[in-house]
Amino acid sequence: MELFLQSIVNGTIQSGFFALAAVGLVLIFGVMGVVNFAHGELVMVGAYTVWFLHAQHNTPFLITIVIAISLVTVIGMLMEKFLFRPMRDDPLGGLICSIGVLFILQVAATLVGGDGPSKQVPPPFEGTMVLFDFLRIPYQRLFSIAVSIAALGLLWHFLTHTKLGWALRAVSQDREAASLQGINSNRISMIAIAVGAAMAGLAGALMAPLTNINPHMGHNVIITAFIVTIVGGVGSLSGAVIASVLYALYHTFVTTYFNGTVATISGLLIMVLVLIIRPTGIMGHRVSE
Amino acid sequence: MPGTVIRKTVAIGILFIALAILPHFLKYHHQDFLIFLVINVLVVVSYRLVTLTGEWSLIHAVMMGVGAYGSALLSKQAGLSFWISFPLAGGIAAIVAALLCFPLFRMTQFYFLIGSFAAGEAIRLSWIHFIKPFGGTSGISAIPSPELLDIDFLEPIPYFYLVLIIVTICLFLLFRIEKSRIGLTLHAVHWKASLAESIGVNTWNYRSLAFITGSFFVGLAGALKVHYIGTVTPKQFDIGFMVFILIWVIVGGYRTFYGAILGAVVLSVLDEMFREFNELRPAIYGAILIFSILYLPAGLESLPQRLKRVFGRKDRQMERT
Amino acid sequence: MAILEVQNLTKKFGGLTALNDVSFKVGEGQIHGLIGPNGAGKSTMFKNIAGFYTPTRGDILFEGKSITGQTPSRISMSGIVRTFQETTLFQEMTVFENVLVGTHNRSRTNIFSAIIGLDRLIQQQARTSAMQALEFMGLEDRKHQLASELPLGSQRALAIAIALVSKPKLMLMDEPFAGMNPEETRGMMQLTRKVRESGVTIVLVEHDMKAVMGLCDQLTVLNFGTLLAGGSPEQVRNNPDVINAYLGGSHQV
Amino acid sequence: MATHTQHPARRKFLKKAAAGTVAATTASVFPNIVLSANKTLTVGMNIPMTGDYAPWGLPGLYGCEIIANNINKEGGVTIGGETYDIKVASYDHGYDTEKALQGFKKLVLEDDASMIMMLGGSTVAAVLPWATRKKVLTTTLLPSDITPDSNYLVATCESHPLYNVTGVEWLARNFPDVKSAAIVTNNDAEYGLQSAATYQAAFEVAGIDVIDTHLHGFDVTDFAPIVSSVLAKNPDVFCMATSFYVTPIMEQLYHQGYKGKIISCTLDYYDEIIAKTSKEFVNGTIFQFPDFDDPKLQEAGVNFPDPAGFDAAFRKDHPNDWSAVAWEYPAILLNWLDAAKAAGSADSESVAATLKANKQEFVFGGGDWWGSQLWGLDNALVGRWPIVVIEDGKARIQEYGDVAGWLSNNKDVLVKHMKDLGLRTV
Repeated sequence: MELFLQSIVNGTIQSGFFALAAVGLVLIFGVMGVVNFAHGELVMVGAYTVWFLHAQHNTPFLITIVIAISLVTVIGMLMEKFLFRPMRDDPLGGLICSIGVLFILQVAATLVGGDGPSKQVPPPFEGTMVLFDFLRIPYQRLFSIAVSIAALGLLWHFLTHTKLGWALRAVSQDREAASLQGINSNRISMIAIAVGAAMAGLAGALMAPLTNINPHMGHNVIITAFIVTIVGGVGSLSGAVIASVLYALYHTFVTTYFNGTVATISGLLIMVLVLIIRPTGIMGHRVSE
Repeated sequence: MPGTVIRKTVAIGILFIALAILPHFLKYHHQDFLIFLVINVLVVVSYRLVTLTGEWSLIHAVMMGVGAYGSALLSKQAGLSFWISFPLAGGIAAIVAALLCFPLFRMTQFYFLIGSFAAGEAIRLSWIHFIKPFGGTSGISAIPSPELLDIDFLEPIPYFYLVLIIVTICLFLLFRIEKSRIGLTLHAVHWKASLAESIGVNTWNYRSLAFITGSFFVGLAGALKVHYIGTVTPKQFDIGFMVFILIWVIVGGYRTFYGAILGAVVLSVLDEMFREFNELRPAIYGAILIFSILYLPAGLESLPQRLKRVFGRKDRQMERT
Repeated sequence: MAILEVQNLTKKFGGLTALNDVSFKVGEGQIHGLIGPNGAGKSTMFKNIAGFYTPTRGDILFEGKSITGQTPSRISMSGIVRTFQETTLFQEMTVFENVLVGTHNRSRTNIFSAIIGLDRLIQQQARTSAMQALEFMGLEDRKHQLASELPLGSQRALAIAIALVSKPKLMLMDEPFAGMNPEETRGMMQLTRKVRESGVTIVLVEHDMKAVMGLCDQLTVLNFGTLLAGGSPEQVRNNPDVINAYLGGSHQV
Repeated sequence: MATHTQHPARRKFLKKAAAGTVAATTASVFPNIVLSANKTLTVGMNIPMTGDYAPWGLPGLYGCEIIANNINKEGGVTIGGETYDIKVASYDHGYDTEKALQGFKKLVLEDDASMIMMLGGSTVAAVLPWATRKKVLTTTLLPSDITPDSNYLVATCESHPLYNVTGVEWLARNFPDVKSAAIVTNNDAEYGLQSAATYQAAFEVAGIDVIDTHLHGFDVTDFAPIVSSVLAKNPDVFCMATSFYVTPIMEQLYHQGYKGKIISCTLDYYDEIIAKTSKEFVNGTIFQFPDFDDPKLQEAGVNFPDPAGFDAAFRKDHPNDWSAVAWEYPAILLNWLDAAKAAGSADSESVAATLKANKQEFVFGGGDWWGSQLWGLDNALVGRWPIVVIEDGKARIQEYGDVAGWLSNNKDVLVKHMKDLGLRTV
């Protein structure tokens, strides 16, 4: 029974990272209609920033999180300005540009961190909270899930209660209709990628003390983000968050009770199944032809 | 206009002869590079057929792996000779593709892209998971090379000619398909599926036909590769390789038949030239990608027309003066 | 004898009833008009017949056989072809290739014979019938142009040529006169008569009353998804229900 | 095996970027080898220098460059009456089988390397047919690459994972109350599974019951679920069989309150693990890779010139890049040089013959050829192997275990477990 409850805790904590990464991907795809293959690398840059500033140069952890978020946001905005904007009407071209950025960011990481084994960041919050003398939640993980929920809450508020948020959602529903109502799509795209990149930077920063940091950690992030985006329904942020929690719990339980590879294979097959039954995902709407 | 037809066949003839004598001038290990390049040309052209109907699939690399594993298992476990396991490898890839048609073709556009990726990754992970018979991450090794008379197919030059002949035949078949009535209908499905449907084209059948045929040819390419290296592993067909196929086709240009070939050849040669930069090589490759997409949106294939237009204008000016 | 018969056709989208128990017949060799104010259910009826929608209730008989719920490609096999409201063409293909695709049903081939060239004879016939269709529609000199480069009138003619080349028995025309000036309308009316004289029955969905009254042998009037009236143009013009349904609308009769 | 994560005085990335541009301009393949008037003897390294496997290739190149420089500074090496300087030619195949084949041929035919050092696994399988035909002496870290007819393929240093048996034997001897064990590792056939089978055999021989073997893929980002499920069976000893994820697993063990024994094949960056957990938690962990400044390593019986000096030289140039392979490729290079000196020529056939004929000195002492029972040829060199335990936050060699002895008594148990996991055996 303890294992069951512990797995629920493990799964919820993991869903925090999945949600932050997936929400960023959905926002960028929903608003700009381009698949950002370099999204995993944005998360990696967030993690490397925390490793380089905090682990190597002792900058306080909270400040490095802010720096990580702003650095990744700047990278995202540069990508929008120089790559995605010229490729506005050619999503495939945008996809290839993002792959180009993927290679460049990975090499930048090897230059910064060298080619040795994966990097580690000692967790700033020591110790573990023990509930009912068997449920163990390390404080660092508690911090990460708390910040994830707070960030998602902030995003939800921004999207539902601010003018900019409305514009973002309008563009993600129907880009042509939105531009008819005079919404300047370039400015909106810049905001969308800024918010999406910030989320990715935050996910990386929160993951840094909890996982192996290496130039290729982005690969797993992008696969999970794709699965969650699809199952949740493209263009639907709430779908992505719900799917993140479901997939994280599912993957945790199957890994605990069976084996990791079985978890991933079955996760992928479930995704294909969802696409067969509802080709637009649980919450999604049909992407306009 | 037989003029252009003759000029085209002569050009292809010269190219073929040049390609046939090229390995003798290359340094030894570049002969291997040439073999894998010619095999990759078959991979990109078969991918072109799959994407003719406008659907971008991310399963093509895994289909190559299905052919590779098929041929490896047939030749090792069942003891079949290369000349039997090689065509069967294409058949196995085609059958797997046929089985996947139902789930995959209910999806379109972005969902098909990611759905095909998921199905492919599930197949690839099962190679890792089931040690028997796939051998897990170290895969299958000591795959026998082809036997014919007493030609030593372990040497690069004889194997190069084997690959060149087989790939040329496959390219001819693929060219015939695209220029045939089937190709015309696939283009029609791409440009306006609803109109094609209304005049009797069953778009589902034609998308499946393109997918199955493309998978057949890439399965052959997979078999060709592993019977030279002698070992097949899941890593050879991962998303990394699939990304390269995507890059070659898109940067090369997907409006003409030779666009993808141009992309594969030019980008692979560039990648090999930057070998000394070691860890910096992927970054240079990334920069080339971005540069070619931003400043050559219609792909490398548009270069000849663009150059003709530039030179053409000069000729016309000369005529006028 | 009726070539096409719609029996008690009903079509619901969730709660909305787009068509409610509509029946009518179309005589062979006729031009049959399907008219009614906006939102009357004309294009829904059209899409049900062409197979793009599946009726909720009721039956559609073509030459006495039921084609209800068949896929568009199967329906076209039995000889029914449609044109689209917004000009729908294979934009990046040449005019000739556009029409050649139209010969699909008559020149089916499989991949092996396509490669070996066993189908050379059928393809040759397909090319000649494509050329004939182009000459019929007066487009033969634009053969190598891309469809996207044609003016509006020629694009509409090409759309009809694509439908015509598969030698259908029944052609469903979806507002072919929309957006045309009087001079183009006259040309299109003439073309439509030529198509009918070549032995093709036509069902015409159209708002342009002058074209409808000038062309159609029989009319079916829909209003809010129900059958309002049927009969010859004169009968329909003097029918009181039609008058106030239209007077209520903005069209001159 | 540890790296002291002191903060590198020089900006790491500036130096790296500068080195990159220097490589770009001079485009020479061996930027920092000291050459003198002597003739040159080239050794090839066909290894991954980019990608996920770079940590098991690049550090080895740096190590061999240090050894080659030391030899060249002392006037080179005399083989068959001739004095040579050592030149290390490298090719980055990024663990891609196509590139491995290309790189191997380039090193042999264009850089005329007399022998090729490789990491092992599928990249070795890709070059084996050609290498055997052309009689090129090739070395690997994985004896499982050996096949019945791979006469020119030898594993002269790390006979992975055979040495793991010594740790289990030491554990059983010193902690008799340990009765149950759980094994966690990655599901790759080359490293993880070979090591899992070896540990299962060693535990069986030591009378310890293996209650769980958990294999995971390379896509795991969070190890909490795996560790929770294993700890639910509360094993006495938690075994990480060559897992690439030792640090995150150790962190989970600490957070989930595991109090039992821990044994692992490697413990890279153990001071970072201590930073993430605590010194008390990591103390007592048993593993197999010594620090090269360990006093017991400087004693006689170890065939590696001045280990502490090598360790200091390596850390000066590459503070962040030390891993297990950093000293293993150099040990293989030194072993090959001794064989070449004894054979009087660097030609593969004579060196291979000498290797098999003369008694070999294994890097930690002893030295017997083994492997026919498992892979069909006695081409794996086994000998003494240190059992290392963390004492007061430092890796300390406890004693040297006898791998050859264990193998001669228990090889059938090992073959059985290899077969159970579906691994290739003769």
